[in-house]
Amino acid sequence: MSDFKPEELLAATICRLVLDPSQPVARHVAVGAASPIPAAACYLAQKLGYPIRLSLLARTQGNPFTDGTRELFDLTGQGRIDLFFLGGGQIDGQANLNLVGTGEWPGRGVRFPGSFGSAFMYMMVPRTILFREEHSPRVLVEKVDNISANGVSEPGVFRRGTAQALVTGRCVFQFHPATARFSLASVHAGETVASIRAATGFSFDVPAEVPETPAPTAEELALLRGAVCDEMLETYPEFCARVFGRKLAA
Amino acid sequence: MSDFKPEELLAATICRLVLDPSQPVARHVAVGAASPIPAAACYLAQKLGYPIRLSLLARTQGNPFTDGTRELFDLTGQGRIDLFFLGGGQIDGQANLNLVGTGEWPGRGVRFPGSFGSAFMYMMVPRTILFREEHSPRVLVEKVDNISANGVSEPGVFRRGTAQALVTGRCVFQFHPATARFSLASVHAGETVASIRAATGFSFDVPAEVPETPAPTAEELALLRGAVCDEMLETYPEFCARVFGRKLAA
Amino acid sequence: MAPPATLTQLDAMAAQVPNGAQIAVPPDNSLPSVAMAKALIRRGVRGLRLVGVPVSGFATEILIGAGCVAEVQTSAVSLGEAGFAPRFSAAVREGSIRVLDATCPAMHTMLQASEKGVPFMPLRGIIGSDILAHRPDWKVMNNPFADGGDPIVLLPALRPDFGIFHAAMADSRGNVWLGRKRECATIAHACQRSLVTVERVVEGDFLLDERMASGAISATYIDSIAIVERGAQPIALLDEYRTDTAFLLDYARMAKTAEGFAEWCAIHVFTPRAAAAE
Amino acid sequence: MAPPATLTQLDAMAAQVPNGAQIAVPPDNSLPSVAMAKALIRRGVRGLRLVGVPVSGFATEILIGAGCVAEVQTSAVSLGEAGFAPRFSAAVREGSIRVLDATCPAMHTMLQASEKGVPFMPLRGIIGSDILAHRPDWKVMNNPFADGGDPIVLLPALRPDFGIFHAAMADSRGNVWLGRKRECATIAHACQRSLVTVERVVEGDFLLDERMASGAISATYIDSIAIVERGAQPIALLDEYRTDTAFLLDYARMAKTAEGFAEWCAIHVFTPRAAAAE
Repeated sequence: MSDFKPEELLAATICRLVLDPSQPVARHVAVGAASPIPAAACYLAQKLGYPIRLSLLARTQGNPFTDGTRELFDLTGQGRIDLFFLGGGQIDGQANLNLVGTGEWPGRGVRFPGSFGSAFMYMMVPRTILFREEHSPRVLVEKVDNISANGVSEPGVFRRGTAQALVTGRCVFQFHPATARFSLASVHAGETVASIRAATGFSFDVPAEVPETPAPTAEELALLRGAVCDEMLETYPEFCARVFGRKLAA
Repeated sequence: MSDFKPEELLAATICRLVLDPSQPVARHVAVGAASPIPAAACYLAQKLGYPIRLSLLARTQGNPFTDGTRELFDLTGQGRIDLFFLGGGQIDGQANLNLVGTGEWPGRGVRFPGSFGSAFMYMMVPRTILFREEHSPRVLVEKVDNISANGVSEPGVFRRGTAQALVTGRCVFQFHPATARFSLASVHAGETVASIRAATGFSFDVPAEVPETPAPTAEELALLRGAVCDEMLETYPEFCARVFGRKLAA
Repeated sequence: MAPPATLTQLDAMAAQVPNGAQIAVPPDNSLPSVAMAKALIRRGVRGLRLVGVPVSGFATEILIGAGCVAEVQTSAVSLGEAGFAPRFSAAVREGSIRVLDATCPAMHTMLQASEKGVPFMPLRGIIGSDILAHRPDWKVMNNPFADGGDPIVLLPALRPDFGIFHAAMADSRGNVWLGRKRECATIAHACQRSLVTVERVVEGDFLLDERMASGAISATYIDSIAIVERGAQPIALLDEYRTDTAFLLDYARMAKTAEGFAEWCAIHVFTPRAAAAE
Repeated sequence: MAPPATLTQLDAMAAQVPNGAQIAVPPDNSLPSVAMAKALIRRGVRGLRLVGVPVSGFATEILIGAGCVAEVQTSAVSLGEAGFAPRFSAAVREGSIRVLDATCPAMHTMLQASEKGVPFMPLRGIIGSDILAHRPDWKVMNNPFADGGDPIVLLPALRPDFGIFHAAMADSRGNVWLGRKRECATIAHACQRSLVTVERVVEGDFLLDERMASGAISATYIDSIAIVERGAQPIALLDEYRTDTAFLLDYARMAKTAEGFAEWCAIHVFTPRAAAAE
């Protein structure tokens, strides 16, 4: 059970969410800069045989876009991106994201880098998987100080989708847009409903039965450490060295 | 006096209008497809030493645009094109242009190719020189059957400029946007006010004195036949053969 | 060499286009797929709604002549140096096609609105032109950023069913390359599906090459590719071959009458030789 | 070789930028001119209003650190793998700069509006974000093409005084080439003047070469060019050199304090060696 790294569990977990058969099919997935675990999850889905087109914004060589950085947003506007990943310095119980900063606008407490494309992407992709490794009351708050991108929209506002789930270092939450609330979907090994409650600043629903997040299978681990790592080595050298113990040939 | 072709007179005449010191300076001039005489006029201005940037839409090699065919219109929208040339199947006394066709919309009489960019360009460039070799009541009408591009706009409608002049095979008219009327500026050799009146379907103003359109100077003719023709040979081979008697080396 | 997964045959590509489809086509200075126009004529498609980006040329003209077209939305239809488009002119005179006249930047803008995923985009100019009076689908509103007044035209997003054009080449990944003819990229971005003929398929990935990437369109947008050598002919292809003006003048002469056009078609579209050459 | 008429020296180019100018700058994945940022610091310019297209990176960070900046309009300021931008964060904390937060496609859209010469453009999304609440210059209206309702954001055209970026090369005509980094083309189109540093000047005319034209920006838009080898460094230049992450990490460590930043500047901006290398 401890024969895998936390990052490998997270990648395998996100991969299953990407492939969730109850969701609209993800044919084209975009992964933002600085997101090696979601990238690994998507490569894993590809290596498992699912024909997913993957656009990695972090790739400098072979960046998929030829119309400048606006092409990702145009592509999304056209409805051609089915799934995207977002995180946040703060995430609240209604799935609002704060990438701007704490305290008074525009982040007079702790300033984060900024909202990037979140205020557009979150509303324009059919599915968003929220991902943040740190699971603490500091990050998962009852109400974000500032809303970069809102979890649900007023009726009548054009929106293609919402968060599907929130994956953290401790658990998986499912998001329910009708009630604008999270429910606990699974807890990673070693966590309990109580430990999640203690680490979470927002209230969430808990079903009668909360399963443990399934460990990566042997096949998934082999693919992650082999074919997936091969794909990621150039773009995420530090991640591959740390998690898979592999270094780019000089 | 007859040592030059009509096309050479027209090119020299248009060149003087381009360089007219009473007009805002033309730093960047665009010339549409199928306009060898305006192109010759602009090259002549360049060869006379005026630093005019010339964007020839007809050039396939070295087409100045790298953002597709929309770049000319974007460039014009930005205010970077100072002068453009337009013609029309019909041109009327208010400088309205009909490039669509005669009879009922969209040209159930004689259909012309269409309006191209005229409905935008005419309003978005500070200066337009109208040019049509055929000067007859069929072309120069009191009122066009259909308006592709209007000569003047209602107050409050964004417009950067209007026609500066209309050059034909018989004369030069100046346009007065305040009254939306043409006045006769000069007549080409062999024409009179009466002959112009007879050939023109619209009414226009006639000053007390109407000069003859000046003939091209020896310098202008030498440049047209030499350096200007050199520039145009590749793009307008038939025009250069017919007017300058020069052929592109095979 | 691994061929791109989207590689198919020309006739199979033409078979994907149903009657009544709306199709964006570049003009004669920007890589029309004349081969695909001929394949559509052979297939006998009917009721096409063609979109000129921003004007229309030879491909549109022969599709009209062959009776494949119900509607043309464009800023002009012209054969360039070969003059007016005779079958288009005849069809307008007879009222056998619907013409939605526009102006060049409006055609670009309507596609750019689809490219950005917005329902409309504004454009300057046009106010006072009869084009506007005949486009009830275009709106005028006062610029909300002005202090009042300042009417401006709003154009609806146009999202054709298909974009059809010719490119110099495709690579193993199904990316296509057409250099500076970037209106074809806008076509590919704006249309629901893109069908592309190419001169050849080359090994590699244009997106990995900084020199090639800027003139490439990602396979994301390209649904089918068919190899047709000289697939733009008689129209020029970049610096690879020139427009065959003599051919166009000959066409314009023959196509003055419906009978002459039918004869031209029999020779250049329907003979086994003409079809096999594609 | 004939040098382009617009060729000048870096310091002469920096001298063209007055205090208070609004300047569009690409981010660290798209050819910022770090050399020009350093030249502006040496020149002691003040009150700059920087525009991140669509986000801001190292060039913006050091200009803020050196006290050259009054306002940043951007979707984010980040040093990528080197983390938060320390002088930017400090300036926000101290309230010494005005931050106009946006979201990436909004930055692109505002420049595209200027590129097209329209006063505004619509954009989906954003409604419900606090970004909108803090942008009184952005408007919401109901989509006039819907049957009612359907609110949509309208963004005003943004036309900065200067676009400043680095390109791989310029040609004899003053065209510049930067491959797929086409947001720099939008910057050049949208800004009133463009000042560009390049690695080198090559003979010829990119616009005559189909392979080069699509990655080129016409000299029409380029007001000044200065040759600065490795002018994007420590940021990457296409396939020519990579981002120097160790350098950035070292910077981020030193720039945690104002004193550390001043020390970094003394070494990397103000020493004769650093200046001469440009």
